[in-house]
Amino acid sequence: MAGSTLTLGKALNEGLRKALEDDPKVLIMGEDVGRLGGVFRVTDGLQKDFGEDRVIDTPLAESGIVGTAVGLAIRGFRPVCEIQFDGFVFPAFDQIVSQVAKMHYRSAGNVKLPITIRIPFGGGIGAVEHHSESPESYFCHTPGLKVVSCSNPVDAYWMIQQAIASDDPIVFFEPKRRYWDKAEVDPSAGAPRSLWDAEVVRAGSEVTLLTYGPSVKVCLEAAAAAETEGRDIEVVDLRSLSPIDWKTVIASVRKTQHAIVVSEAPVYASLASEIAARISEKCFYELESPVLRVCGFSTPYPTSRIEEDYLPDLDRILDAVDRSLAF
Amino acid sequence: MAGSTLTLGKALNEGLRKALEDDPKVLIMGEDVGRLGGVFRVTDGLQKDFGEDRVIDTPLAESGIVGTAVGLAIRGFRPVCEIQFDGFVFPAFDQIVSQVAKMHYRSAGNVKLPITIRIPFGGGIGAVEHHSESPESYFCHTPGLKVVSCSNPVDAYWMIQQAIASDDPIVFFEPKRRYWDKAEVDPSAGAPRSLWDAEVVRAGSEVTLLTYGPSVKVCLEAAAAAETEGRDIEVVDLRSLSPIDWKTVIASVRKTQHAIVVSEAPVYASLASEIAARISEKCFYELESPVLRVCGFSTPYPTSRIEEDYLPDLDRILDAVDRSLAF
Amino acid sequence: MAVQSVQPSEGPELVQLLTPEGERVEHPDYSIDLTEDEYRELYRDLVLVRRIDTEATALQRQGELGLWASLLGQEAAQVGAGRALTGGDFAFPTYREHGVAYCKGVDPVTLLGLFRGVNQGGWNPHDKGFQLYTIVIGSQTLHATGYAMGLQRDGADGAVMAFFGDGASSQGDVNEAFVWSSVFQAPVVFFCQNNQWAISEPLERQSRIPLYERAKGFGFPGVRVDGNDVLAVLAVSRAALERAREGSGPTLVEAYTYRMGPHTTSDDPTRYRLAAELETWKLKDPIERMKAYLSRTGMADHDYFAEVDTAADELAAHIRAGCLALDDPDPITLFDNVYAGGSTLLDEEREQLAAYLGSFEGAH
Amino acid sequence: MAVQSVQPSEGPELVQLLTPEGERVEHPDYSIDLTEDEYRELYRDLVLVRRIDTEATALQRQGELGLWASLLGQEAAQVGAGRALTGGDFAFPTYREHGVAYCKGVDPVTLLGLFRGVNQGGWNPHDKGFQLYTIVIGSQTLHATGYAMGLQRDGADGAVMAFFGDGASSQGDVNEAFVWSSVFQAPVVFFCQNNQWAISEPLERQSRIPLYERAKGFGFPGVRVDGNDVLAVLAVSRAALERAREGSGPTLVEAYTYRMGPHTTSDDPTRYRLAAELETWKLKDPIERMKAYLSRTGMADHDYFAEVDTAADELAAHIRAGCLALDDPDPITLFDNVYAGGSTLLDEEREQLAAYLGSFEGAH
Ligand SMILES: Cc1ncc(C[n+]2csc(CCOP(=O)(O)OP(=O)(O)O)c2C)c(N)n1
Ligand SMILES: Cc1ncc(C[n+]2csc(CCOP(=O)(O)OP(=O)(O)O)c2C)c(N)n1
Ligand SMILES: [Mg+2]
Ligand SMILES: [Mg+2]
Repeated sequence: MAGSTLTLGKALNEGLRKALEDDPKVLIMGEDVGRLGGVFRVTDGLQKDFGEDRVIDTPLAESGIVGTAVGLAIRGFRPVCEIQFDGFVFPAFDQIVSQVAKMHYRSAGNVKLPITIRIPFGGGIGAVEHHSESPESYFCHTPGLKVVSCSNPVDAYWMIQQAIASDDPIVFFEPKRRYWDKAEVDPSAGAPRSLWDAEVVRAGSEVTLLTYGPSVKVCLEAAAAAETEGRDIEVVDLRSLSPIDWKTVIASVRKTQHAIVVSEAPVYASLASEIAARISEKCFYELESPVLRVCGFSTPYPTSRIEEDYLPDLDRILDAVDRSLAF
Repeated sequence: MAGSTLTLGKALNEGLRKALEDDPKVLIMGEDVGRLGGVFRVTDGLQKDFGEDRVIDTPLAESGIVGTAVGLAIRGFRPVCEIQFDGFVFPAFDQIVSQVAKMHYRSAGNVKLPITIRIPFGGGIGAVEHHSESPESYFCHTPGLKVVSCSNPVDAYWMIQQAIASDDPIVFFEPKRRYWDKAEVDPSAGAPRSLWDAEVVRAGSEVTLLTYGPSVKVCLEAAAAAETEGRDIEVVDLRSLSPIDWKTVIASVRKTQHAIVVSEAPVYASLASEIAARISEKCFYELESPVLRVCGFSTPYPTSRIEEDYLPDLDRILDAVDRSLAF
Repeated sequence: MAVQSVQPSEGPELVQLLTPEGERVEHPDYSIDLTEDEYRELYRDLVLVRRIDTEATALQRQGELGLWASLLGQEAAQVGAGRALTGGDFAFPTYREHGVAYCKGVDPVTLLGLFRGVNQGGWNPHDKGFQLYTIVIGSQTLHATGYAMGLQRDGADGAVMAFFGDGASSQGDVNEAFVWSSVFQAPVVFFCQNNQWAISEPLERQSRIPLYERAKGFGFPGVRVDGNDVLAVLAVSRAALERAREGSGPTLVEAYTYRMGPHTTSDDPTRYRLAAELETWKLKDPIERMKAYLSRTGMADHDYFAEVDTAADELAAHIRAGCLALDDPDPITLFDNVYAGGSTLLDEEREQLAAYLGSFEGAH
Repeated sequence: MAVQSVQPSEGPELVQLLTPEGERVEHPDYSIDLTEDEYRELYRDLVLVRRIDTEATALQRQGELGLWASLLGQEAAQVGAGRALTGGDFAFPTYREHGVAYCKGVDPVTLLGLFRGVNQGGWNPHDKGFQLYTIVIGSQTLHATGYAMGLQRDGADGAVMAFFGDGASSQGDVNEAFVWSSVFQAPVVFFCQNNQWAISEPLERQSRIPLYERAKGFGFPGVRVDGNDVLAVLAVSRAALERAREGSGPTLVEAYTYRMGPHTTSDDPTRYRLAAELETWKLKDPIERMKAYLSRTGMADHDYFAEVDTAADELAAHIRAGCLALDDPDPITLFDNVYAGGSTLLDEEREQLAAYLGSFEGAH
């Protein structure tokens, strides 16, 4: 089968379809995932083709979605749970943190929970409260979970299948404002890399931008803009947020000796803090300037008319690049 | 009134009693806080003296405890919620993160939620699963919350009153394995410092240990042990975890040029990461070695028979001191 | 006025005082007796509330609002409940309670701030007895219960009304609110607008039995009322609030109604529901039946209806003008009101952003 | 055996087949007819289960366990439910279901690992049809519901039993499990042991009405059974499981019983409840009544009872020996099984700890 141009949302849809086809134990469950095909249409057409028993419109209760997924997984299924928006994952937080994350450990490996929890995340779509959050740090801080995020259609297509195939529970963050971004996806090519590998999406020599999800595009744009000023910036798409592919990260920073972490999440006690802390520790002698963080501020996500000032954008990144290099 | 020797638990009890006496709007609510006086007896005798309407034995539902506290606070009360153990705060996580933390922002300051959420936290008491966790990083990462932790009876007595008096919601972490530690508490002396100030609990010149809650004692013991080997260690009790008193922290690190963060919480994407990241950034030229973190591992809290190997102890801290100074 | 003895058009458990055709019917447990002025006022409320909704929908289509959650079809449920509330009562809405907001005296313009994205609710809940909109499904039912427990402790006379939808009935929080209110006999009325849909999911995804029966499992009464009959909703809500104020504890009111529009302006209901269903419900329009009743009884004539329409036009103009005047906030305000007592961390971040924004000044 | 027609000693809604005095009574909806062997076996189960409990309590007092949650008084509820389960069924326990574990063939020694602190449950749930103990109140009811939905999807014949307490009935998760199981007609039986207390809180803190009535609000049947009557519990559980297997959906069984001991060995119930209450319940002891029944009907004599006591002694000895043989895990195993697929982060941490621990070797 030759490649075709897909949006990120459609690539996820195709990836889910493939997973449903390949393994009869794969289930999709969530609010409005069936008839409607999800509020972002990521599950469009799947209930029609795979039936109501495999693509399940659930009651409006997130703890119920994840809690019953645990039971289904114990029974041998591979549930893919959709949380409709980032801000609505918290009613399920207890089940995720105390059950999903701990069951394999608790059972000394006897009980596997191959559950994928899909969460459209991040801002920039002009939405109301609770629809633009970046809660990934909560999950990264939770041992027993693995956390990944795709940034483009090709990764979306492959990573969702890899996540579903994993025997560990995975929180899968989808950059909602990139759902409509397009790229060529070739299903016959095979997965380009492991789910756990970071990718150097742009090679450069002067400074490393470490990022993931929706901010990858912003960082690439910043790097392109900087190029016109003669700056050579490397961009690393982390892809896996827990665990992080430190080898790739450290290699890049050792090379450029300047690092900036870019993420929409509130900066304080976040995944970005971890990245900055670890690089500072591992590259103590190589770093020529402190690791900077261009992240969301320590406020709740603001109203949409000022979200552009909250989100890390091209200018704030370039400003940080200047500060890093001028240090 | 002269001072008396109190355990940390009793100091909290006295602090709560004072708060109940001083302000008729203060309420205590939680599971078993009334007749039983709490599983750790922190609320012992309070229902008897202040009645069932002010010291409320609630249904067994943490979301309900915090959710109704929100309503009570809107009505003008100052609820103090007890979460029985650290691992049981997660059913209330949604109410805490999406309601408690955001209401003041959402309402442009019109609605204040002076809620105190007390959580006995940390390990070392030989307990079963969910009874030994250190979830403070989740709350530190949540804008709109303030997070504090006491480490000794004097702070326990004053900080709980200061927290209740604050117009902001505060998550108040109590080091459960220190409930039985004793010290002289003098209610007539007045609060020794602001709730938001860190305290240098031991002055030293060679390396700074940054810590809070149950680990303060461990760090002091480590410092004492190191002294016998001629090492001069400074210990900072952070007290307020969000926000952190960076002035005190940075001043100490600028002086010693070596910093180690000690915390029981899993290290990855934690408050300790934030501290390490920020010190690395702010003291880039002063630091003589990387900021080290002696924390919980990235596993679920283990069974009690090996918890001593999981928890940062004297030896692991001294080992880090050696590594820091030998770098 | 003559009250005719006609059988209600729905199942016997449905409290109805006005048929879809505008005929008054009797109910053994609930009755209402208003002045002519009051009947007319209810009609006026319904029309104005619908106009708020159509104007906001239009503003959204024109790009002035980012989103709008229409209450089309639910006017009677909201006006009936809203008009049952008295001064000491406090309401906890979802994101769709524009009609209740109107009854509570919230200027419709301030409702738009959230949907325009300039604020998260422009009114002071304490002034209006009307909490800010709550978007996380079900959370507000616990807040309402807590507020009601506060009323008890204050020895105050009021009661609380918690609004939520059929979908919300599945959330843990809502059921915990049922537990708490029952255990503490809190003066709260749970007002569930069963508009048959939770986005694309029909009621069967939430419950196999009528929702008002949920209350039975928690030990307090539940009643199903015709949500498109403003008189019945008013009567049932008043009774439930009175019961709460008397100290007899919570009541669950299920207002049986229909979401005539999309879930929000982002939604496309043709993907999941049949047009025929909509047609059936059109025949039960809450405004038409009140209009028929007023005409039939001679309580209002063409002039009165025209006068109401004029008032609606004026309200629409007020909303439009007010909406366009809602300016974007200053970016630096994004740090305001995170805390009542401030924070050194935010002070630092505010300074950084101010310096950064300042660096662009004069640059262009 | 003659079944005498005696009125049950509790309210009419309480299903009882054996009075506290050991007399058989009839119930219009539930009956049981076992072989003499089976009656004797049930008695034996009750005695052995109690002995597991007393031995574990003793081990805790002697410092061999960190904690123990006693089931004293709840033996009949657990054996009745446990013996109703068949091969294809799966049980989701709390932390107190030692009797169900026993019925499901879990070696009591492996139960102790968690309480000793050497593991978090030493059995393989898949082998036993018995999930690990769940400590966070209520969570397992959703797991049970999901597992039941899995049985449906597999077209399997089994059913699921979810155990929880009176206190748990207040948790959102439990009520969500009621919603889900009803909506999907999942083959699950909710088995609530109402032992009257949630640590120090009496039932009134959770509900104003009998707990079995909760089910009504969710559209499925609820039944209250005498939880100290093993025959009634067995009959009611079998009927509910059968109903589930037939595809008729969930049932809530409230086993009305009493926690005769402290909440756990850490608890001091004298702080919150009266000794008199305990005395009343002693008269309803689940073992005594079964013993009286067996004696009265001549199904068992002194020799049989003595033989059972001997078996109990042997079991106790086995438990004690097994407990003492439960060694502390190797510290480095704290990294094992966090993930099925491993993690580079943990690999690094494991190496660090190994090196650190290694640095002490030979040091002493
Ligand atoms: C906790 C949570 N989950 C999901 C959503 C997304 N969501 C918004 S409205 C809605 C449906 C609500 O249905 P219902 O309670 O019947 O109210 P209605 O919209 O019909 O008024 C959903 C799923 C949300 N706001 N909160
Ligand atoms: C979510 C949660 N909150 C609090 C606790 C602490 N806790 C353990 S047992 C218990 C009481 C449980 O009562 P009930 O459900 O009646 O069961 P029982 O112990 O009586 O068998 C409480 C509050 C917990 N384990 N989980
Ligand atoms: Mg609805
Ligand atoms: Mg109980």
